[in-house]
Formats: sequence, structure tokens, C-alpha cells
Amino acid sequence: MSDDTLGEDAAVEQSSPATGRSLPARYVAGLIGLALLAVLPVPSLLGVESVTLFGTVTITFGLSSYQLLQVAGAFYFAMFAMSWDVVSGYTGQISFGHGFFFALGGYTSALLNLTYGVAPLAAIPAGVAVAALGGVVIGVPALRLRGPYLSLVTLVAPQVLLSVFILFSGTFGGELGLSSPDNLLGVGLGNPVLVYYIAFALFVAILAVLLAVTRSSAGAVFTAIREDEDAVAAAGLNPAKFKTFAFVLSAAVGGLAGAVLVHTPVGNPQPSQLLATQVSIEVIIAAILGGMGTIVGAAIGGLIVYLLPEYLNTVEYVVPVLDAPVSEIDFLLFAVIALVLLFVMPGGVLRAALRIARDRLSDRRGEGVAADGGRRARTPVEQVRERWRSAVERTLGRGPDRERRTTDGRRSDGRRADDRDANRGHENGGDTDEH
Amino acid sequence: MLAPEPSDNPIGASIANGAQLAVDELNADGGIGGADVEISVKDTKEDPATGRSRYQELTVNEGVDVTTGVFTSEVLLNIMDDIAQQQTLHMTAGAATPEASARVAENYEQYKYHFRTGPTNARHLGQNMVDFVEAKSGDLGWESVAVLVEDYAWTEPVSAVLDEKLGDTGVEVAMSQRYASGTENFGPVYDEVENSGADAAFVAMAHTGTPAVVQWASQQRPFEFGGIHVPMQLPSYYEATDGAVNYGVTQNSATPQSEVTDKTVPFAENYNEEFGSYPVYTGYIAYDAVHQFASVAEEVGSVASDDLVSGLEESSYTGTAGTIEYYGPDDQFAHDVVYEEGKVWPIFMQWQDGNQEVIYPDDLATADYQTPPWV
Amino acid sequence: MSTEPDAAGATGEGTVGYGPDDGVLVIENLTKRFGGLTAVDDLSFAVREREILGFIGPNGAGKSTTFNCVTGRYPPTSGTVWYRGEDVTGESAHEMVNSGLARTFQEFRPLHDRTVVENVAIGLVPDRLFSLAGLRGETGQRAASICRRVGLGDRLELTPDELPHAGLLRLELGRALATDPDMLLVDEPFAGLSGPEVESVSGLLRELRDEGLTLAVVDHNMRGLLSLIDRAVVINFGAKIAEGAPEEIRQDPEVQRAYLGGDL
Amino acid sequence: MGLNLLAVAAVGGAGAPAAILQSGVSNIVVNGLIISALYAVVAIGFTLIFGVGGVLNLAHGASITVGAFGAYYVARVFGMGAWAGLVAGVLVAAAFGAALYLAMIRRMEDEPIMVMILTLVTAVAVEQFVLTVEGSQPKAIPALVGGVTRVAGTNLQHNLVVVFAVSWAIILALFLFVNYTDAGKALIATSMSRKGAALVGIESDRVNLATWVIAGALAGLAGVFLGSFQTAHWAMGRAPLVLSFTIVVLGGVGSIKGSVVGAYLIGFLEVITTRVFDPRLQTLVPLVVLLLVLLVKPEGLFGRELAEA
Repeated sequence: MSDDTLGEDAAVEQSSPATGRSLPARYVAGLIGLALLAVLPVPSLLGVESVTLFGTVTITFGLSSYQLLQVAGAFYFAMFAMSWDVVSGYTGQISFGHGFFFALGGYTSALLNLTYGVAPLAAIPAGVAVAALGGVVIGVPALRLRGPYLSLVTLVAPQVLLSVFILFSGTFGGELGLSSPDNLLGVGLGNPVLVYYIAFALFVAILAVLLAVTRSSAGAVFTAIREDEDAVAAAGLNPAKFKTFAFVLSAAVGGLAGAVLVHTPVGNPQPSQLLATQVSIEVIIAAILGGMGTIVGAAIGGLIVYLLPEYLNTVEYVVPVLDAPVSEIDFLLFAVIALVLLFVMPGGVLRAALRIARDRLSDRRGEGVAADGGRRARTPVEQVRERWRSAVERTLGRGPDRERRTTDGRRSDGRRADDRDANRGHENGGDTDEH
Repeated sequence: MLAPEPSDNPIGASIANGAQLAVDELNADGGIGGADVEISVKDTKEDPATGRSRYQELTVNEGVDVTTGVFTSEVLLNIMDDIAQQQTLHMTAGAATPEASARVAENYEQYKYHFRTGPTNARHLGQNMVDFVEAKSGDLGWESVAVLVEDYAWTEPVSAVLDEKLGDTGVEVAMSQRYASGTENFGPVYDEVENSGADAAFVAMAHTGTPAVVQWASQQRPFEFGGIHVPMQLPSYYEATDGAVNYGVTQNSATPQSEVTDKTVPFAENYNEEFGSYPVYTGYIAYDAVHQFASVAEEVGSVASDDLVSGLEESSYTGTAGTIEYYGPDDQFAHDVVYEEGKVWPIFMQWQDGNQEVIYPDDLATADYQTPPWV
Repeated sequence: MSTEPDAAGATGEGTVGYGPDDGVLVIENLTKRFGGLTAVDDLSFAVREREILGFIGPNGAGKSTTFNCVTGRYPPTSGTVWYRGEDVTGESAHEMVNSGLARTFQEFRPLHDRTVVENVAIGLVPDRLFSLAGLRGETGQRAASICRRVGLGDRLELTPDELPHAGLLRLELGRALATDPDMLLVDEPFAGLSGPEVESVSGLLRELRDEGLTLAVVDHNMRGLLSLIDRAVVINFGAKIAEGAPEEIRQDPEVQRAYLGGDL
Repeated sequence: MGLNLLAVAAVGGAGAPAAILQSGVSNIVVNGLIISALYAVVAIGFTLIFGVGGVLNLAHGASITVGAFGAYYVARVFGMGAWAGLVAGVLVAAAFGAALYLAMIRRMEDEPIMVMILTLVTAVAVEQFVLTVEGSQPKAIPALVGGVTRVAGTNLQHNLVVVFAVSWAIILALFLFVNYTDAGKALIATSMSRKGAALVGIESDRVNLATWVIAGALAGLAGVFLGSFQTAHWAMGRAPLVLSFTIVVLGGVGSIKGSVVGAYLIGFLEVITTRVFDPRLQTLVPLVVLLLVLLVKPEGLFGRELAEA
């Protein structure tokens, strides 16, 4: 992981020259978190899951086998969320149907295994390749379409795929999916610790790769695209290339997670797990709540969003008005909780936490809040919002988007733009860059 | 216990409640081998992935001795490998796919922990439909039928049997269609049926049954309607569809009033007393499964899976849905419930003014078939 | 950067038809129509090596459209653009930048989510997906030195939103310079600037020219431009109405008509 | 247009006996006319919100569900009859639209992406709520009018005739409202330019609220109709939502006329696909059309014409 401050980190962290090269607190926190995840299965590995002290107090550590499996499942979901974040959080091309890529990866690998007996280790790369190809299929139109129109394409793509699956249900198993293919390396239900570590290793690998990419110059270009494509082109960078790259990378990573997932006891090549609208929505919620455009936030959000319903599932409390136990309405509760959270902190949990931590820290150091006031950058959500607004405005012919943008950009003078009418005539033509 | 939406789906509720009733009876009677029986119900949401996760919760986490339930074939197939891996006895009460038994037959040692207490597997369901037509088409006046089958895993063997054998019954097959899973608008399908001139739509429907029958009735389509229609088996279905189900015919394991065995009516009455409604077929099967399990466990004096497997293979248990025996390991339908007259032989019933009247087999019949007045 | 002999001088002004080698940037018979509206009408001119060309016209004359056609924001309806002897008509924006022609935006397009120095650094990123050029070390230093060059050395860590108007203009120039251009198109730099600021920016542009850059400066207002530019092209209604030294332009009757004696 | 479709149908059905062919064709025409009118009602609500507010309301399908279950409760559970159910469904869905706007959208108006996400999650919450309360089994809503008449070899349900007539009455009323009343013109003005509308004294808040109420009512109406000739169930709003996208993209954003034309194209396309080709293509075809239009001609087949519509 590089520790540069360009790109998204800049918005998250106050880059104070005083901290110098020492490891910032958030990295320490992140590494501790990873270390904790790494040792989670150790107690159950040793067969010591609880200790009774003085014959009275029982301390339980570690997780049961079933809980290990659940966390393993959560790792895969976190990988989905991270893959969404690469393209949507960073470049601002909001995908409403990322399940498309998970399913391409998962179904390809599963079908190769089920139909042709290809070993999972060989089938998974094929799944990744097909998913990456799917990334090209969606990414190239994305070069022409903006804002809600792109989102419509992404929203509809998984539904087309699902319709095809239903139409050819003999091959694809229809609405309810295929049965489970072979497990990767034969690691099945009998070995939950290994299932856990396979998932954890892949999680860490994907996290590392995506952090590396997004913290490299490519990441800086991604966020610049989110902010202003024309400015990126004016810097001599081809936005189309980087956007397509982001889509393909995202699709490949999502496809990889999907392909490996189906070869574990916690995953199935089935629409409800890979392709359903619900999956795509949960991924968006996870990434936004965790903190869009940070990768780490998406990972944390993914873990929480996956495990929350699992937790709700164990709650036996019966909701009075609905007369239904919590365990049966977990998804309803999840949707309502998500709705509230999205409303309260659209910037994300991670961002909110970092901001609170930072404020505390600077208070303690006796620095004024002003030290941080200089970095009131816009969140990715705000940036994407801005792009959408211009796309919608252009579509609806509400005049040049530039006007709004410059108003936001605190332009001081009120002169009229030269040639605006000519531009406008062009821009009213549609939402696309036809040229 | 794996049941879809046990608090609001009648099929799932019947599994959960039927088993609960059996467990209560067992415990009142001293449990199994003196030990109290505990029951744990998990919701599959009719979703293979969820079902699998819940199965793991039951077996990995709670370490149960036997699992039962599972309505959806796709859910069952998705847990078959886990059943093999966990080596825990599973007695299916709802899912009909013969692929499960095919796996037992092909790879006995691995999959022998799976038994299907009911319903009869999907090939036998198809056979049952053929047998019904063969016996009753004259009485019903069905000279030609349009076969409408929903496109799910469980209906594939049904379609295969119907394609193969329905033509031999002397009834003309005017049209045969597997329509898409999730179909909501049956207008186009019914137009085709009308154009084909069939006397009746001969159906196999579970997930898509309600819109199908409601649209048939409300649009007063000029053909009769019957076959295997799972929701129609539900005793409260007349109410749920506002009477649209009237004149519809379906196969069923039992009805609350039918004396399939001595145990049928008492069970249905007890169930109604306890839970305020009558069970659907999964309730009878789950109830039978728990009792059969208990009697075998008592007999072999063990709850070790391998002992139970051999015990069940030998067992002949008369429950509420018939006399339950299983095909042997060498049969193509290994560990499926035996479909045979005198053992498990489902009934056919028709909704008549809010009542489920048995019309076949004749010895159990409570009423004659009625043709819808608009046909 | 080489200093070639002035080839365009031989051709002389007012001659019809330009060749690819008549200047660093040559525009020939450029026309751009939007639907029924002709924004640029058969326009031809050349920008010579190491000059500062003023590209002048009243509001709505088609200056920005010409600019946008040249820099690849949209392709011309017809006509040809040569850059350093090569036909670059219709090339996309980033390709133009990579071949050495950078631009600034009239309405200023900073990246609001990052600091001044990071805004400049984006211009230093190579147009490759996988690049080891980190943005910290050397890149950061180069970006900082460019910032100093354009007069933002003391404001590296501010965000664009905190910059005054003149600062945003300097930032635009800094980002353009980061792409290491041979030629710079500067779109309406002086609007909204105070007198001293105009002086200061003009000084900067002149220094850049002295360092070897060729500049084309667009403005609808000649006042600030006169002392800066070497030569001017004046357009109205998308067509060229005059070309020559600033003093000639000022006296040109057609130019005066176009401006109704106002803005000159 | 009708003629072209007939020709296509005839080609598709060639070889069938003449009588069946003829009944097949009249079948397609009758069903296409009716279902398309219903789709138009759904799509107009969707396009109004997009046109006026500049946001995509992904809870539009949920409004359909809300309307259908509102009708179900009044007509079936409280036993007040089909027509009372119709009124209740429309009112409940309109109230749902108003509540959505007032509680959520109003504060997010300038953030189309958040609106899209929030409405999507709202739709999920509504679906899950209905699923929890009513279960997954579909419910029958009584037909508004019973009975069947045989027309040109096709059984024509009186219920569907009512659906058709009411749908068209609503479409025409809306068209007149938008074009010939001050309130309607305010709507158009707001859709053209919020700033401009504010300048001439139009309160865009109120116009937006009105739009959400109208859209909710239209969706509720469609929900009751769908429930009465199919069934009502928790996920019933999904397919109409996707159809609305398709129709709106096809017909151009914010255009009532465009929506009607788009609805008829999609409706007939769907009916022809199911009758002539394969019923299982029913869901796929509109999706593919949507993708093609988005990729090839994203401004819609007819461009934007809210200005004069």
C-alpha cells in the first residue's frame, strides 16, 4: 500500500506535514483489524472456544464453525463491494447492477465445472475472463452514456442475463439457479477453518490490489474523471481508456469473487446470491454506508451488510405489529435500517468515523478546527451528484451545466460565457457525447 | 426442520406445525428412548442459497440428529452435497425432484442419508396424473387436454412422463407448453389453450399457480382446469382466492375429511385445533416423517445416522398419507417413498363451493366431479 | 524546443490558402455547424512559432467553438487543422494534449476534490494504465515547481475553492504546463481580473513565450491584450474579418464596425 | 401502425388454419390495445417525475403494489366492493407518493443519484413489508365488472374493457390538464427550467408535490387494474417499473405523447412476442429494446417534446 495523499485519501485525511512519514493512525487501525480477522479462527482451530474462570465466569472467544462460515461468506460479499467501489466510487460511473459481473464469473466457473468437469482451479480464471469481457460490454457503452442513462443500462443488464437464464433454464437453472459445483481444492463444509482462510486470503489479496491501483496514479485519474472528464482530457489523459479500465478491473474482481464463491460451501451459482436486484442493491448500500471511493470503506461496509441480516436471523424477538419474528423479516429490517442510515449519513460510516476521530484528535492536540477546515473537499457522493445533475439538466435542456458548476465553483464574476448559445445548441442534442 | 416462510407461507407453516405436532405427541409419550425431542425450525425462504445456509446452521452449529422439510426442489438439490458431507439423516417433506433419489442410487454410500417421505417423486407425480386421466377422463368428459407446466426443476420429470404416456390414455393432447417460471400474465397462454380447442388445461403448477387459476376463473376461460396445483391443496385457498378456485381440480396427499388412513382425519382435526387451520400436504408428510423417524430410532435403539438409514430402509410405517415404505438402494428411485396403490396413492380433489371434495380414487370419493358452469 | 525560421512570414498575410507548414498550428477552411446554426464559417489562419497570437472577436463570434474544434472537444463539420505539419483534424482532446497542444478553460475547470499541487500533478500523470510514476516523490516536486512557476508556490495545499479568481487562472495555466506543451491555447484569461492582475498574468505569459512556448490567447476584449500580443486574428460571425499587428487591427474599419467602437 | 403489426402477425402465424389465424390476430389487437393503455398510465407517471423533478423514481413500481394492496384491503378484507377498492387504491398510492416526496425527495431534489438509491431501497422495503404481512402467495382482487363478450372470435372480458376505457380517459384528461390549464402549464414550465419557473412565480415545491401525487395515483390505478385481471403480490411492481424505463426512454423523457406511443410500441411488441413467438420471451424483449435504444438512440425515438405536449 502506498501512502500518498493524492486522490481519495486526501478527502478522508488531513495531510498534515507535521505527521511526517510515520504511519498514520488509520493504517494502524486497519492493520490491527486485519490481524484480528486473521486470528479469528485460531481458538476453534485449537479446540478452545471458551474458558471457565473460577468456575463461574465463562469467556467465549473465537467463533463457532457456523459463524466462521458466515464470516467467510461476508468476505466474498466485501469483495463484491470493493469491486463496485473501484468503478462507481472512484470514477463515478454508478453501477446499479453489479450482480451482472458476479454472476458472469460465478456461473461461468460453475457451468464449466458442472457440465465439462473442469476443475475449479481452471474454471475460476475462465469465469474471471468472461466477467472481464462483461466489463467491456458494459464499459464501452458507458463511454457514451452519462448519469442516469448509464445507470439504467447497468440496472437492466443483470435482468437481461436473468431472463436469459430463465429462458434457457435447462442450461442455467432458471430462477432458482444451478446446484453447487465442486469445492475449490476439495475444501468443504467439514473444514470451516480452511473455508475461512481461503476467503480471507482472497479478501486480503483483492484489498491489496485495489488499494494499490486506487492509490496509484490510475486512482488519481479515476477520481479526476469523477470530478471532471474534460479536465482529465485537458491533462492529456484519455478518460475513455481509464473508464473502460475501471469497468474491466471492477468486473474482473467481482467475477473472481463470484467464481471462487460458488466453489465454496457458502456460495451457490444462483440468482439470489449473485444476480438478483437485491444483491446489486446490497452492494451499493454496503459501499455507500462504508464510505464510497475508499475501497476500505466498501470492504467494511460489505462485511457489515452481509453479517447484519445473519445476526438479525438469530434474533428471536417477535416484532409486535407485523407479528413476525425478526429472523424472518431480516431483509425488511435491513432495508429500513439502510434507508435511515443513507438518509442520515450519505457520506458513509467510514468517513463519518474518520471525521469524528480526526476532530477528537485535533481537539486534544489543541489545534483549532480550522486546521482541518481548509480541506472541506466534496465527498464522492456529492461529486457524482454533480455529474448527474449536469447530465439530467442537459437531457432536459435546462441550459448549460457549466453555469451551475461554476456557480458551485465560486466564480466571482458574472460575465456571460462567450459562444454559449452555440454550445447549448450542441448540448441539447442529447445526453451523449456524440462526438 | 427446514420450511419456507413458516410464519406466513401455508406450505412452510404446515411443515413446521406438522412436525411440531408430532414432536409434542412424542414428548407427551415419553420422547424417543426416554429422551425429549427438541425441534428447531429454520426459514429457507424458498431460496436455494438461504436454504443451504440454514441447513448448515442446523447441522454444523446445532448438531441435530435428523432434518426434515424442504419444499422447493432447487433447495433440496442445493443441500444434497452438504447432507452427504454432514452424514446427517434428511427426510424430505415437500420437494419432488427425482434427481435427489438418482444421486442416492448412483452414489449410495455418499448420499444414502437422504430419504423422501413425500410426496411421491416427480416422475410418480406425472404417473399419478396419467393414472388419474386414464381412470377418470370418461367421467370428466375430457377428450382433449392442453398440458400447461411451469418451468421449474420439479416439473421436468412430470413433463417427461406426460409427454411419454398421456397420449396412450386415449385422451388427445391438443397442446403442451412449459411456460416461464415467474409468469404472471396468463392471458396469452390461455388464448392458445382456447385456440387449441382443448376441453381442459391439465396443469402442473406450484409457484405460479395462483395467478393461473385466478385468471382462469375471472376470465371465465372456456375450458376446465385440473392436474397438480399445489396452492389449491391449501384448505384456506377458497377464501384466499375469493372463490376463484371453484371447480379447480388438483392432486393431493390427503384432505382434512378424507380417510386415506385411520390417522388422517384425527391428525387434521388435532392440527386445526392446535393451529387454527388445516394443513396442506407437507403437514401430513412432515408429521409422518417425524413419527416414522421416532419409531425407527426406537427400533434400532440409536440416533446414529447409519443405523437410522438401514432402519428406515426396512421400515413400513402407516401414517396419515398412506403406508410409507422406501425403494431400496438399487432402485432408480432409491430412498423415495413407494408409489403404489395400497401404499402411498394420492387423491384427486375438486373445489366445490368452498369444500375440497375428493373425486378420485373412487373408494375415497366424497362427491362427483362438477363442470364449471361457463364451459 | 527548436526555433525554426519563420516559414509563415514568406507566405504573407491575406493570401488565400494555408499549407500544413505555414505555422505551428494551421487552421484551414474550418467550419462548424450546430444544426442550422453556423458557429464557425470557413475560417483560416496560422499561429507562428513562438508568437503570442491574439484571437479576438465579440461575444458569440465563434471563438470558443473554434478553440473547441481545435482541441478536440468536438470535431469540425469541415476543414482541416494542422499541428506541426500533421493533420490533426478531429483528434480527441487528450491526443491533442499529448502531441503538445495544451489548453486552459475559460470557465476554469479545476478538480475541486484535491489541492492545487495535486491538480497540477494530474497533468504529469502519463497516459498509461499501469505506471510506476508515483505521485509523491518526484512527481510531487515537479508539480510543486510548476506551481511556483505560475505563482502559486505559497498556495500548494489549498483547494481550488479557496483560490481567488486570478489564482484559478494560474491553476489552469499550471495544469496545462504540466503536460509539457509546445503550444498553449489560453481561453479568455483576463476577464474578471483587476488591472495589476492583468499585468502580472501578461508578464507570466510573456515569460512562457520567452522560454520557447507558442501561445494563442482568446479574448473578446482587446484592451488587456494589446500590450501582450504580437499579432491578432479578429473574427465575427464565425469568419475572419481582420488579421495583423495590434495597431493595424485597432485601426481596421471592419473591426471597429464589429465592436461598434465600444470595446476597443 | 396497426396495419403493420397485423402484417407481422399474419406472417408469423402463416400456415395456421384461417379461422385460428383470424382469431389470433384479433386477439393480438385487442390484447395489445388494452395492455398498452395500462402501460401508458404507468409510464406517464414515471415520465412526469423524471421530466419535472429530474429524478428517476425507482419506487414507482412500489406505488403499483401499494395501490393494488390498498384495493385488496378495501375490496376484499373490508368487503366494500371492487369500485371502492379502486378508489382506495388510487388514494393510498397517491398518499404514498406524497409521503415519499415530503419525507424524502424534497430534501434530495438536487441529488438524483441519492433519489435513485433511496427510492430503490424504499421499493425493497415496501416489497418486503408486503411479503411479511401478506406472504408470497398472490391475492385476487375482484374484477370491476364481470362477464365476457365474444368479439371477432375473441373472448373480451368486460373488466378489461373498463381498464381500457378508464386508462384512456385518464390519459386524455392528463393531456388536457397539462396543455390547457394554468396548473398544467406550471408543470411544464417547471420541467423546462426550475429557475425560470421561479422567476414567473411558480413554486416548484408545490409543482413537484403535485407531480408525485399524480404519479402515485396513476401507479395506484394501474396496480388495481393489474391486480384485478392478474393478481396482486409483493413483487408485482418490478416488471411494470422496467417497462416504464423502456417506454420513457423510447418515447423521450417527460413527454406524455411519447409515453403513449412508447407504451403502444412496447405493449404490441410484448403481445406479439408472446403470441407469435415464445411466451417465455415476454420479459426479455422489452429489456433488449431498452438496451438497444439506450445504446443507439438514447435521446429516444421522438426526442423531447414535453415542450408542446
